[in-house]
Amino acid sequence: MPDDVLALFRTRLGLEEVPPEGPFVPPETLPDIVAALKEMGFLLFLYCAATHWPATENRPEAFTVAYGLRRPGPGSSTARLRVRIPADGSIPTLSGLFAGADWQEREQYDLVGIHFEGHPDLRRLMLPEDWEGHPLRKDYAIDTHHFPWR
Amino acid sequence: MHDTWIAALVFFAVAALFAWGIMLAWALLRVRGRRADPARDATYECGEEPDGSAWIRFHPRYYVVALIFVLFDVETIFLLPWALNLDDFGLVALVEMCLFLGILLLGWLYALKKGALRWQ
Amino acid sequence: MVDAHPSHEPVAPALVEVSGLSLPAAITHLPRPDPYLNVEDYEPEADAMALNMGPQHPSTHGVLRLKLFLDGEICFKAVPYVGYLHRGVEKLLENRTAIQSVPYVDKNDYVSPLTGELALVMAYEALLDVEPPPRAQVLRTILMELQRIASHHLWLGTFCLDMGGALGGGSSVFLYNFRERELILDLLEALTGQRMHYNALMVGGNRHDVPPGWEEKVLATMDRVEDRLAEYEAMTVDNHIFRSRTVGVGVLDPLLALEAGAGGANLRASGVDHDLRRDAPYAAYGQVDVRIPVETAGDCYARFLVRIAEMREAIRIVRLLVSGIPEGPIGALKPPRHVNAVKLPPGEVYVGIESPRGELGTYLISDGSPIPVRVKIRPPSLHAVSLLPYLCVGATVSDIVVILGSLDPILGEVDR
Amino acid sequence: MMRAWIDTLFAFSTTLRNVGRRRVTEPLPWKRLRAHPERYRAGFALTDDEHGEVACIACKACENVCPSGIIRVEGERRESPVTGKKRAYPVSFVLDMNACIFCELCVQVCPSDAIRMRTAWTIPGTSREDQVLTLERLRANAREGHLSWATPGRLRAMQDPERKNGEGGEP
Amino acid sequence: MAVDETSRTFVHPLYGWLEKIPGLSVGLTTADAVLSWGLEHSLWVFPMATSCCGIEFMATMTSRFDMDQFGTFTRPTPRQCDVMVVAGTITVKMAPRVKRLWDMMPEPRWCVAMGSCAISGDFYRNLYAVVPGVDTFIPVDVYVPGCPPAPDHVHAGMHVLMEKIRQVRKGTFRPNADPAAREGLLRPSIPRIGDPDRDPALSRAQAEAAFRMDPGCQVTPRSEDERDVP
Amino acid sequence: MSRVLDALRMIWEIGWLRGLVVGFVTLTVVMLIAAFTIWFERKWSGRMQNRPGPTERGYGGWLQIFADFFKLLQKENLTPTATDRRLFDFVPPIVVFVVLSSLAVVPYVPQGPAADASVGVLLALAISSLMVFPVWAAGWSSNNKWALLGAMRAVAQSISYEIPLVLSALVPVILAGSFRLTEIVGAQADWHWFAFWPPGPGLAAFVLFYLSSLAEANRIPFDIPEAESELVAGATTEYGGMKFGMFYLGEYVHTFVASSLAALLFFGGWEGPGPDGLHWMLAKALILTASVIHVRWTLVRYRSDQLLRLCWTYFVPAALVLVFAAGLWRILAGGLA
Repeated sequence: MPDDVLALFRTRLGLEEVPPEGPFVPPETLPDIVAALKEMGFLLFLYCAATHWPATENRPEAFTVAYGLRRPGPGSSTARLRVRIPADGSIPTLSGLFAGADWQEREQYDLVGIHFEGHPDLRRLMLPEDWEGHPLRKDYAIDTHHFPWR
Repeated sequence: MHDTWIAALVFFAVAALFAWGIMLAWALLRVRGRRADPARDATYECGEEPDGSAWIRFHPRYYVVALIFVLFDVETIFLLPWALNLDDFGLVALVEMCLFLGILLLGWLYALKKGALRWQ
Repeated sequence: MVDAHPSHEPVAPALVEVSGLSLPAAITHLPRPDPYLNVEDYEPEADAMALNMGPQHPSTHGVLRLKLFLDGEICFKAVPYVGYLHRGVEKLLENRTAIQSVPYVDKNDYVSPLTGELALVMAYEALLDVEPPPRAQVLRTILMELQRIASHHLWLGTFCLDMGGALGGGSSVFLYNFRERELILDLLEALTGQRMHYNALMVGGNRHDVPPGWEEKVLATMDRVEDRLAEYEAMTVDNHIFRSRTVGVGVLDPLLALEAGAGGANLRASGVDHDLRRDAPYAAYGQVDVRIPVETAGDCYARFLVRIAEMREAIRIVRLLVSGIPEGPIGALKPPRHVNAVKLPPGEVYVGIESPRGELGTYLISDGSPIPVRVKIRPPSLHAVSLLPYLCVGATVSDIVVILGSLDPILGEVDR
Repeated sequence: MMRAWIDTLFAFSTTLRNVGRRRVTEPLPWKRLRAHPERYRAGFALTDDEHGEVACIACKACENVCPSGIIRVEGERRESPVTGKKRAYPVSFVLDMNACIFCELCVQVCPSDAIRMRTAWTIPGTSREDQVLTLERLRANAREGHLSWATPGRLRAMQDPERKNGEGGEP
Repeated sequence: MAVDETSRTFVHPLYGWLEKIPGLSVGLTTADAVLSWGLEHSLWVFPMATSCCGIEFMATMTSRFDMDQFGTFTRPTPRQCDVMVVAGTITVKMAPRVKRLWDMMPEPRWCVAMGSCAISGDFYRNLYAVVPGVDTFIPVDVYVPGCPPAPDHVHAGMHVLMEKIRQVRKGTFRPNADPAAREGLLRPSIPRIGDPDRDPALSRAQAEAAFRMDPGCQVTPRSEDERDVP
Repeated sequence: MSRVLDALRMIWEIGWLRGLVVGFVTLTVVMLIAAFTIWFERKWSGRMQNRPGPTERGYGGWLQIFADFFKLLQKENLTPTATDRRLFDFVPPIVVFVVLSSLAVVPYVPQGPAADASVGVLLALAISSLMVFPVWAAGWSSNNKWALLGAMRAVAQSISYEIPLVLSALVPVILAGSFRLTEIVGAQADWHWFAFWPPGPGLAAFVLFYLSSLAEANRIPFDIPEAESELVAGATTEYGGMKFGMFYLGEYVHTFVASSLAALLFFGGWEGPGPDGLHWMLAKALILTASVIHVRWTLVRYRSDQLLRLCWTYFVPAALVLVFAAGLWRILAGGLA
């Protein structure tokens, strides 16, 4: 990650060291930080990837959502950050800032079941509207049956 | 003279025979498939269930075309006898028709300027 | 009749500065239609018609479903529905080891499978911190560019097919393009043994080395392809009908394109000078000076011009590299003899490469077991399709077909 | 306007030129098969070893690696009638081509140079049973020939990081 | 509802009473041969192309592998087609659409499953979203294996289909019933058409699902209480 | 021999017999020509695209079209529930009936057509422009949105191009001074083909007539009503079996009729080097049909509003100017003579 982004993370989050895969950002400050990044030229929305972490003996069930942005043009660089939320938490949407976040968030809502606060059109993207469950969660069986088609 | 029109009518009858003859052959030879089957007889819309009927009030853009067509069709009707008798009438008829069409074209120009054929 | 669009003239357009990027002023900050428009709020002049285009339609490029709300023939709202090809690749990759997962990503972007492979393989390599040997890097670059040419061939063919019908001139362009695409597929078939799903890469290098005499065949094919490119141009570039169908149609605001995450030619046709091959080089792209074609009109015609220019550029890169493939091995790791041959360290990586459709990325989380915890593929086509609600508003059904074609989405990649 | 129409006429230059070109069509497959490259992957065979026995040692490497999970091998250890040494043999080897993706990973991992791909294709059939390759059919395929260039050994030699010469790849 | 997917008719009603007229049998045989010949050699394809195989199916129509040689070309609407070529993965979301389009085709009609995904679901067959082969909901006449099958394989598949049509018309068609091969088949998660285990209720449910499809046209976001919050 | 000729002459003179015999002969031949045209289109498009086209059924695939015909004869009858049943089933034979009927006044031999009407040109154009009604009825009765869009476009396009079509056909009428097709051809004797003489209006009128008849017959670049890539199959989307076969046949017969008219009006019909007669007429009509096919497989198509704009802004005024130029020529040439 480039220096200006590291500086931003350090000042805004009060971090000493920023890991290369991006710092953890509190959900409520996420829109501000992303808006600041957008001001700095990170205009290209890359990805929004949610991961389900099932409960183990050391930690409760949780989700992480990772975001990536890119500064286009020669010498292009990426800015990456992550958000950690509890199993029943939600996360503010970025669809107002980035049109591309709209579908990516719908996809994560569909497949992982993250609730994006304030999303204007949070429907299932990939699966039929009447589908039950979120397939990319670790507790979702890979060969779940769906009458009458499989 | 009558013969011509009788021949034409008989010709039309033969044409009808060809058209409905093929349909008759099809009616006799075609495979009888499933019985009345709502799935088979559903309306095709790219594999989706249609949302609403296709019998709707359509946008008037196309009707503008129809109106201009009527205008010009009438003009064409006037042109036909004129064209046939051009030899007899001579240059005067040409100039007169020029004037008539000139007025018509003014209307055409107005319609174009108004964007009657521009959709967006 | 539409005459030549002013911005296609060779005059430098006015630029506007946005967050450190200079974008063409004429198309930046265009008014954006509301993608969430409530149909009841819109008052059409006649009855509105809700028309399903797809999932089975000759020109939705697969199983995209576009629900169009039409006022006459003009669309006032378009809702894309995707997921008809959702094959759960991410779920499957989270249950497969590194060796097994390459065939899965082949089938995502089935028009350019090799780029999908490279994006995944590079993510694993970044996680393992493995550098493929130079021969593999150069070979990969050649393969990527060959794949790009083949992909653009298919795109140009289907694009014209959308405009000219299955029985018509579009079909001729389509068949001419496929004729040359077959030549490239023959090269890849000789190298890997398959026409489409090659499984040609593996973590740490390539699976196949070049067969004898392959380089000469590549050069001969490149000559042929470049020669025939002029023929497609004769049928399209100056063709009045082609121009009236594409010029000024589907103008894409560069800011919208960036924010929506579009990439590749869609971005560069709107005046954004961005290409990962030059800006963040991977494989052997650092060794060649990649020239990036950029257009500033942002319409379907500009996207067409950019792709044609990219084909020429790819031919140039292939010619440059194929004559000097370095000697040496093609793999950095021992060839796998077991399903768990690649041991993954814990970590989290994101790798993006420039596929023919834009930035194709792979985001990978591993916790140290042989199979990854999360694999997220960042598909450029998804973002291209998500532009449709913006671009289709105000277009006729005929235009929508052209706009969709010009964005070049691959539904396998959208749905995964 | 005139200029545009004249430019449009250039489209005919391409189609007219192509009228005179030689056609590129391959013969229909039931008349003559298209020439395939030697690495072409279209079918499977189980080869014999140098003693004329089936080379497969039922190690299940292919069964484990197959992303599609179509290979099922069952083996047993017994004495070889030729060499007299004890080794493993496949009792049944079923490969259901209905779900094969021709990814060549089974060949990639095979330790005993047993499984190979064929350049001769799998013939379409009217039922799924036509596409199941049993041990007998796989061995018959090997005897029939049309084997692809890539043996497990050759593949791995080609991919070996220790390999010195860059030529590689020749059969 | 098209419940009985296995019924394939070639009944010409005219034949019944034409055969009663003496001396017509020779003419009838000739006419039947001509009609069979027409049926066999004019296969218009409805390309149910969804994914990778769709691209290879496109290639079958191109100059190098010209399908028009034996009179096959594609028509975009199911009403005008004889053969549905299912090329590509069929997902749970897509399956009712495919079934619906298949039901719309006029008899006589055939189905060709092109590629592993259409035959058996390929390596996605155990996945939640993918149907394990189209023959779990529409009857398949010819299976063309491959991933994707090369265009010449598809041509061979069409050739096999022609052969099958001829044999079915003559009444000499015998499907492969090799017990050893049947044993080796991978079992899909639901029984295929023609399988004795198949429950007629399943076919009914599939037909019903295809006929009464959710139009899926709601555009406004769902209400707050309907959302499933994680 | 003379008895046969006498019989033929008798047939020729009795109106209804003439209609019957000429009708059967003409229509059979024209149907075969339509079949041949379909075959030729598939072969020629193959030639243009470096592929063989149909080869397997019959020598060079010439039996392919008959296989298609027999296949269509056996397809099941489908009438979707949502349609207007009666209209939907009634329309397809009308298409073939209409295009075949227009041949009643189109002469292929110097002796004239079945009915050598004094307003032959008008009648031929009028009957073939009736085509728009079955297409519209097909689209509307289908109750299918694609079909509706196709029908809407077809009507708008057909009526728009009607004007330049009739006006450009007026040019030879003015030059010949008659609406009778045999007399128009007679006026082109001695190589005074209207396409080349008088230089200018004749050729331009031919170009207009040709393009307009492309639009009338829904051929690329004007084939928007049945644009497969946009409107699935346009007005015929819901039609299958022989009902579709009728549209298919009608389309090709229409192309041939339009080409025949162009040959008669602008290229001197059966006039040619050596003996005049049917062979020259057929050759000219078939060459024009072939050119239609070549154009079809070379160009992409316009958008419907561009198409209408093209007609109303360029074709109609151009046609009017041509009519006046022809009138001027006629008067001046008449005055000079």
